[in-house]
Amino acid sequence: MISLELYNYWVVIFLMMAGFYILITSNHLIKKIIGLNIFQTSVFMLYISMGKVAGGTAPIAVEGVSNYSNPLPHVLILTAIVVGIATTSLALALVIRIKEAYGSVQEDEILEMDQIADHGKAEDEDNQADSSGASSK
Amino acid sequence: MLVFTTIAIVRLRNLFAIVMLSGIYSLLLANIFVTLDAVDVAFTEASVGAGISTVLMLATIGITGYDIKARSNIRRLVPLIVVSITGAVLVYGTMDMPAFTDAMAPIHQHVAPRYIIDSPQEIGIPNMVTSVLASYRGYDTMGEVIVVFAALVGVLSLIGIRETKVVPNYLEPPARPILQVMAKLMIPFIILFALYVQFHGDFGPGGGFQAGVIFSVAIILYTLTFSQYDGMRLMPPKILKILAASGVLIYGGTGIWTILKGGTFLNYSVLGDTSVAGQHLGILVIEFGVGLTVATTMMLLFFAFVSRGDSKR
Amino acid sequence: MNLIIDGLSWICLLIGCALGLSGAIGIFRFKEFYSRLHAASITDTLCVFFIACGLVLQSGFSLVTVKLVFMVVLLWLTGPVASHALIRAAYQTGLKPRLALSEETTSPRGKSST
Amino acid sequence: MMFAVTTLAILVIMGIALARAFLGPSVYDRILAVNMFGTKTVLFIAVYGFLTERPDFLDIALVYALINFIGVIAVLKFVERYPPPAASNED
Repeated sequence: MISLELYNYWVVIFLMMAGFYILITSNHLIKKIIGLNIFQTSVFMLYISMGKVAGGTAPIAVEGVSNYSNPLPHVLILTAIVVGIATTSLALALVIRIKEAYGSVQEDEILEMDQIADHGKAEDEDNQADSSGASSK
Repeated sequence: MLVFTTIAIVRLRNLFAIVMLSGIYSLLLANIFVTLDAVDVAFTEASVGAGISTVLMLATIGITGYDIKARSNIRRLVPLIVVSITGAVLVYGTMDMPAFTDAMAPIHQHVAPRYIIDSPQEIGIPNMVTSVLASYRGYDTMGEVIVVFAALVGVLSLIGIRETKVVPNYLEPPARPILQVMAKLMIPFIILFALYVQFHGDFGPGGGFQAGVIFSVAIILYTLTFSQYDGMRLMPPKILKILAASGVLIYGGTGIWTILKGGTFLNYSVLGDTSVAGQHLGILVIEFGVGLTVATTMMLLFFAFVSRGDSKR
Repeated sequence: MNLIIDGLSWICLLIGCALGLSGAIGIFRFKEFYSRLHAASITDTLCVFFIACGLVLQSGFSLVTVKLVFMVVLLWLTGPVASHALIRAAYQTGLKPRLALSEETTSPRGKSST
Repeated sequence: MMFAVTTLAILVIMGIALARAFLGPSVYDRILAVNMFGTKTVLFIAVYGFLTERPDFLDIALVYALINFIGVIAVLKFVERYPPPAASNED
């Protein structure tokens, strides 16, 4: 029933879950982004490992070889990697702005500040003015 | 190979925000891609994962600081349970999947044989990845290029580029003479190599995405070893912004060109005398557009992050 | 003829592997950063050279050979420079080598070498 | 056969370097391990190309040789500019 032929999926699932776990538990926003990256790469690996054919070689035509791996997943992942770095940089830019607005990149501290800003408006007037002033800069 | 990565990830959970390990992780990943025959993907992962993303991560960490305060450890167990259950369900789901390297898997049945068997004749270039990327799935690639461009616009509108007015004193002896001499030696070769990858992508692994990243890496090396002022004088961000947009325009313009020639959008067969020549020309132009956009985007991202870090200190 | 080439490339590859392994053991076992760097950077260059030699002997004369030669040249240029930059950064940010000599003799030495 | 042996040896070396990257007490140990790892990756790809009898893929190895250098330089620059607290002085 359980065959070892499926191990590539298990590795992918393990990576995916590790990334997911980092994403949930970690407190630091940059670490969350790294977790997201790991999640992303697990998807890359899923595609690439599905494209592999036993006995095939890289999909660049040469004389006398007829068994190639599937080029389609390669194309999808190739573009996905470049898009992935672009989106990662967007996330990092957001982190920088958060750091400038809140002075922190710890998730719980940011949530705390939000709480104060939302519920304690009367007594924390200056605090909110601070953060909104910083974010509109 | 796969086991190495999993170990790396298990340990990565324990070590906090160590970008070094994510660099190693991406090197490993690229190794795995090579062993799984995905040379083009390994190429991209090599240049993007180990080079650019490490640099950007470090720039951000430099701005936000290294310190990590651990959250109070009450909520460790629940996520672990959630993750384990999700993983178990996914593992159960794989029981019906085709076995690894099975040539009869559904993924290899529908369009893939057409790409493999027909593309060397139809497009006339041996690298199937390039032909699929630029010709058969040209719409997808155009979308990806636009996404990259949109991300660039997002980053620029979020943090922007602050041009430095600090002119380095050229009369002083340089701080790192050996590195600067090395960089002077290396940069021409890197740029030459980027051009080789750009225009040799039809025959070997390579193409616009990889070449763009490699080209921008040369400029990043220059900026790192000399100064930010020098880097920005060499590649002024204003011009880079225009070039990034024009890369996308080249791509879209090729589509319009094919329409004007009487074909459909991004059908290059009408561009040349024969359909193979047309495809060849179209792919070259498209790859050039992609390379231009990617290279300028990566440079602008780098400048944006680095100048942000400098202006704060 | 073929046998000789095979044998030579076997020898080259094995020497390369042995050097690489010794470097790896060095980087793992040594107690201090500078000795680790010493172990790693010195073995790396020769290891690259021998393995590339073994591969060149196998590939014959073709484009692959040229690429291999390029690879060796690049690694030889970049490897020592990277090690140099690494040592420099480590030294300047305050990671001092632990020498077997006494404190009095180490500190002027450290100053004179910068 | 000989390529298989070499590949295996390189894999072992990579594993040891990885261990140093995990353990490495200071930042520089990790950078050193990454550098070594990169060099060995270059060799691995070169040898693997011969192992699978498609040695045309040395381009990737070349890219690694370049990128690895630049990565190390970038890391060092950032470490110099923003020295990590309390990570540099223990060995």
